[in-house]
Amino acid sequence: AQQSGPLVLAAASLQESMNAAADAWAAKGHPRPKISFAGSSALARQIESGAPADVFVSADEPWMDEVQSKGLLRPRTRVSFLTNTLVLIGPAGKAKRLTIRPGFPLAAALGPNRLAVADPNAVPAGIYAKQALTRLKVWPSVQGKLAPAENVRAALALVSRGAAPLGVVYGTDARAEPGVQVVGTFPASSHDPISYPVAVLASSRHKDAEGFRRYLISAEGKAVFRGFGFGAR
Amino acid sequence: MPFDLAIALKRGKLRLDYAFRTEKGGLTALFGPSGAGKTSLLDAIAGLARPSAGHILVQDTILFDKARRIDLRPEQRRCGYVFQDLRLFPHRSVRDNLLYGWRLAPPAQRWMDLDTALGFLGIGHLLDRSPATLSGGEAQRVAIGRALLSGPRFLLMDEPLASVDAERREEILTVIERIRDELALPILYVSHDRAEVDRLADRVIDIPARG
Amino acid sequence: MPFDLAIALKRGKLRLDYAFRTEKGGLTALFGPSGAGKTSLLDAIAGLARPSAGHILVQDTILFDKARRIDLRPEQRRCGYVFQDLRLFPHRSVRDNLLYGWRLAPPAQRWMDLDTALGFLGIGHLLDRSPATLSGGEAQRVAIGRALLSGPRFLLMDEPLASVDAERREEILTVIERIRDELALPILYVSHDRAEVDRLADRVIDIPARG
Amino acid sequence: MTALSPEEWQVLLLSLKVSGVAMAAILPIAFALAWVLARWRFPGKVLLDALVHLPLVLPPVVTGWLLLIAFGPAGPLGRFFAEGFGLTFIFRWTGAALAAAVMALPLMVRAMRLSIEAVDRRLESAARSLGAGRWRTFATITLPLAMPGVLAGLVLGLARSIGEFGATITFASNIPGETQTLPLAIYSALQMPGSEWQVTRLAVLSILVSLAALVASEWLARRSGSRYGQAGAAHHAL
Amino acid sequence: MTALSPEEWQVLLLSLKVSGVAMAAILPIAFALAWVLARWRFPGKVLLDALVHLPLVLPPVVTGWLLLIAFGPAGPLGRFFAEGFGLTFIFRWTGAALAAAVMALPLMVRAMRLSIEAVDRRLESAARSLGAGRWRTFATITLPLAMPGVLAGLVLGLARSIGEFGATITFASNIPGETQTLPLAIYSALQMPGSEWQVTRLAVLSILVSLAALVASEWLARRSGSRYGQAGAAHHAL
Ligand SMILES: Nc1ncnc2c1ncn2[C@@H]1O[C@H](COP(=O)(O)OP(=O)(O)OP(=O)(O)O)[C@@H](O)[C@H]1O
Ligand SMILES: Nc1ncnc2c1ncn2[C@@H]1O[C@H](COP(=O)(O)OP(=O)(O)OP(=O)(O)O)[C@@H](O)[C@H]1O
Ligand SMILES: [Mg+2]
Ligand SMILES: [Mg+2]
Repeated sequence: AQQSGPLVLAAASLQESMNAAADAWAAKGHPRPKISFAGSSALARQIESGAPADVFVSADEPWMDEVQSKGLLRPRTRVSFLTNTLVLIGPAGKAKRLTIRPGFPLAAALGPNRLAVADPNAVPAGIYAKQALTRLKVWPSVQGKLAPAENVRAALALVSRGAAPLGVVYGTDARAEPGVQVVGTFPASSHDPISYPVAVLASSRHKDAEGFRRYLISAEGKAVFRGFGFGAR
Repeated sequence: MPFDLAIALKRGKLRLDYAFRTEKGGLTALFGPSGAGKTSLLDAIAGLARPSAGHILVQDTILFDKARRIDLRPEQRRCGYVFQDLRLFPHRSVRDNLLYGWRLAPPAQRWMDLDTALGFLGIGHLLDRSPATLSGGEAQRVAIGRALLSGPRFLLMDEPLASVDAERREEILTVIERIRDELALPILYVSHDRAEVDRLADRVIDIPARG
Repeated sequence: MPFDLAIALKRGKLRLDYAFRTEKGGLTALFGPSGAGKTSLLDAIAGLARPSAGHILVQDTILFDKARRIDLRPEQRRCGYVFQDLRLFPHRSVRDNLLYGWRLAPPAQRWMDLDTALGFLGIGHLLDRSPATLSGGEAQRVAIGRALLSGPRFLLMDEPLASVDAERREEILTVIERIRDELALPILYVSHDRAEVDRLADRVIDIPARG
Repeated sequence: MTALSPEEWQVLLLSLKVSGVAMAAILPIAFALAWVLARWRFPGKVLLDALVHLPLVLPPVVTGWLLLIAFGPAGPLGRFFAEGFGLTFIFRWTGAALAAAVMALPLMVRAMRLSIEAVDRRLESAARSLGAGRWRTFATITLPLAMPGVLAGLVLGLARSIGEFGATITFASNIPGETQTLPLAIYSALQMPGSEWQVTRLAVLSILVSLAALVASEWLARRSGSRYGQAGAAHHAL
Repeated sequence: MTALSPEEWQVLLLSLKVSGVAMAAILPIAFALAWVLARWRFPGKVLLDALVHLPLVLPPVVTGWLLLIAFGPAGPLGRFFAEGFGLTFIFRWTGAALAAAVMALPLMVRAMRLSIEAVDRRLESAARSLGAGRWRTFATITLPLAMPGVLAGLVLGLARSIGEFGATITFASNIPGETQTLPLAIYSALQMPGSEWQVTRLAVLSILVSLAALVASEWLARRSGSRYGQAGAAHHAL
């Protein structure tokens, strides 16, 4: 079994970048990790149920906290190694730039339409969006004009398909989708830091688990993610 | 002419031909061995099987004429068909079975009422029962009643008394004779019982065995 | 004793009682008006309806005895039942219908083979057909053949000739007589045809009307 | 279990509205499709059959995505309904109903088709010869005889529509009070750590709704006597 | 459409394996449940019925979560199967098959129940009196007569299992080569912007698989002559 790589449970929004990192790691002569991409909540519940995995990469801190509080992480392996930005997007070629500052006229820009976001009560990207809009004092005016989507990629699709004229997504998503363009970037001070923690699981017996984690948080690993628009800590 | 027909009919690989006329009203018996095509003929007259050629006239009304492209729908033919396999509606009570055609017929066309039918058929006590609980003879009498109550212009009866006991049979035969004589309704009657046929029939058509 | 029974049976709200013995072999006719309970009795003997009390013996074998808690399953009773409603298996060919019981019976119990049955029933040309395409009389003859071929110890025949034509009826009656005499199989036979009953029956049991 | 919160009431009532409207709208379409598949013979029948099964085969998210393309503001059907009937779907409860209806369709069609195919057509011809036209024959004979399948289809469809998630959230979004049905509320709750109690309450609500539907359908089945065939056979019990 | 890539082959074959095993394992269970619901009368029957419908009513994610609790390494059933049969489900293709089977169950039970209820029990008693025991009667009469429902149940179940996503990703996760079936591969592709072509290819694959299942079932239905009832009625066509 040690011939195959460690099993990595990774947030779905890391799909491309994590695959690229795994490829790069494999190119160095290691067995390629097997990666399961799903929502952080589903992955965390699988870990809690005792599923035999090696590394967990979450899209937000609370689910990593949850897993850690149950004693399921190998001590001192948790590191928040990536950051992201929050941006306002519109359909490519059609959107006008908006300067994002306190009280900016978001509701007016939406008109009768809705603002695509990830679920602001549940999904990390939505929670950040709600924080930012609240701090910028535009939340009350757009609260009733939201189109909460299953996840941030679905919010992206709503904008690129023309179902919503504007949306709030991560910078990495906006950059990867040619159908949308960035209208404005939310100041980092308007929301909690967007960070992606990684940790090795307490139950992991795979010899490469720690090695892969170290690779991810190494300068070389972070460079791969930077190539996809992530920030690195 | 009560019946005037000449048709060809396909049944599986079989081709059945029929041609006869009956000169005046009354009851015409169809007599012939099992499998000769008696039921098939009644189906064709009722509009439930489509002949490949020919014509069917009943009392000078054209029900079917291949050449003239006439093919009345079954519900327009107004036949009272007592099916060999009865075909009671299993989801309806005996009462609703009996009144199914009666309710659909314009009042002027009805010539029998429910009480009369219940009387000579002896099924008054079965009205609220489901057909699935009837005995063989009971079901058969309900099927006869249903056909008569629909106010038909002519009757097609396919062994209507097959499992009816002798006493009841007598009563029903009497009523059929009255229908034949008083209402002058043309009747096509299939039976294997020579005595029955001799008693009722003004004319006997022989349907020969095939194949 | 061929038949020795005394039972009570519930049918809906009706309670039916039967009690008779037949002294020696041969054919016993059940005679009675429609709805009297002839089919119900055959069902009880076949094990398809459970009496609320009493006993059923056929040729000194106990098929049912309430007091002694004996209730043979239908498949253990070895009756050849020609159902009033035929009950041919619609998903099987005529051949498979005929051979259904034949194949299940141990060879020693079979007393008729397919060719013999096809001969006197006149259904050899129907073997590959589906029951749904048979005429009324054809289906009835298949039902008779299926019951005889299953190698039964006794026969229950519920109006087996109801829609069979006169000529064929004669042939089948001759065979039934032979079965009665040569094989000495007890037969319970329901018919509304007095002539048939007079010719065949060693004894007639009257089932009176009820309700 | 304590009383429902106002939010839970809102979710429950919306779910009932969405499922109810979806069933009412799709029932005749499902029956017509079942009829065509059961009774007609035509080239390409297997394709129609496959098309009906599509929402079952594709992941719900893809179905939602296809709905977005077809019924979105820019989609051909979206435009047709908006211009013709002033009816828009996206981000509205009508969209949630549309998604629920489409997802329930294959289940309903199959059950109904099964029952229509089982109807003895000789009974229909008996009705015809007694003077009933095609439509009356349909209404008085075929439909009642096919009722077990219609009821089974309704129960399956309703259960499916109560549980519909993927296509709804993709197409109609997860807007509280507008498109947030029970499964969407459950999903939102599931995304947050420590929400098990809330999830359980909502799941129990879903179960109760469909239990009610089941009981109602059994009652209807008994009342419409749709098991008449067994009534007579009951005394043949072995 | 160009030839399939090795990854697509892997996903396709895995999907076929998962669905095939799921159907084989659940078919007898579904039939037994359909039988009990159609033929038996007992207190709490509605509850059993409701239980069978559960995977339809609950959002798939919740079903997946319940499977995780029951069949996970710490769950009671998970332990039972691990200790008794050396069978584990989580993160394994067997788990994907389990999820697919559970999600398909309600559809299969309903279709089969409908057909079992439609079987004329008088034919069963005819078989009994011809010497067939209960089992032989079942195998030669009841089962063939209920075949349309069995086939419909299989088609519905197979289609549902081919399309199963939510419960699978929640319970068995999304591991390429182990639990990444077609819908999960579609999900993964949807996570990457600009992947429409890839999504389309995978969706078309799903559709082709179930189209093949449909055609096979129609062929089986015709071969098993399960529409015998209509054969005789064909000449009554109006
Ligand atoms: N679908 C079919 N395929 C092949 N043959 C058929 C089909 N339908 C009917 N037949 C045959 O057509 C012939 C005529 O059948 P029909 O029912 O008209 O006979 P019948 O004269 O009414 O006989 P019976 O007195 O036994 O009722 C029969 O030999 C029957 O087997
Ligand atoms: N489930 C039921 N509910 C009520 N009554 C029933 C039920 N089943 C049968 N019966 C009645 O029981 C009586 C006996 O029926 P059975 O079929 O034994 O009559 P039969 O003597 O065979 O009559 P036939 O000569 O007409 O076939 C009939 O009056 C019938 O209506
Ligand atoms: Mg006939
Ligand atoms: Mg009887």
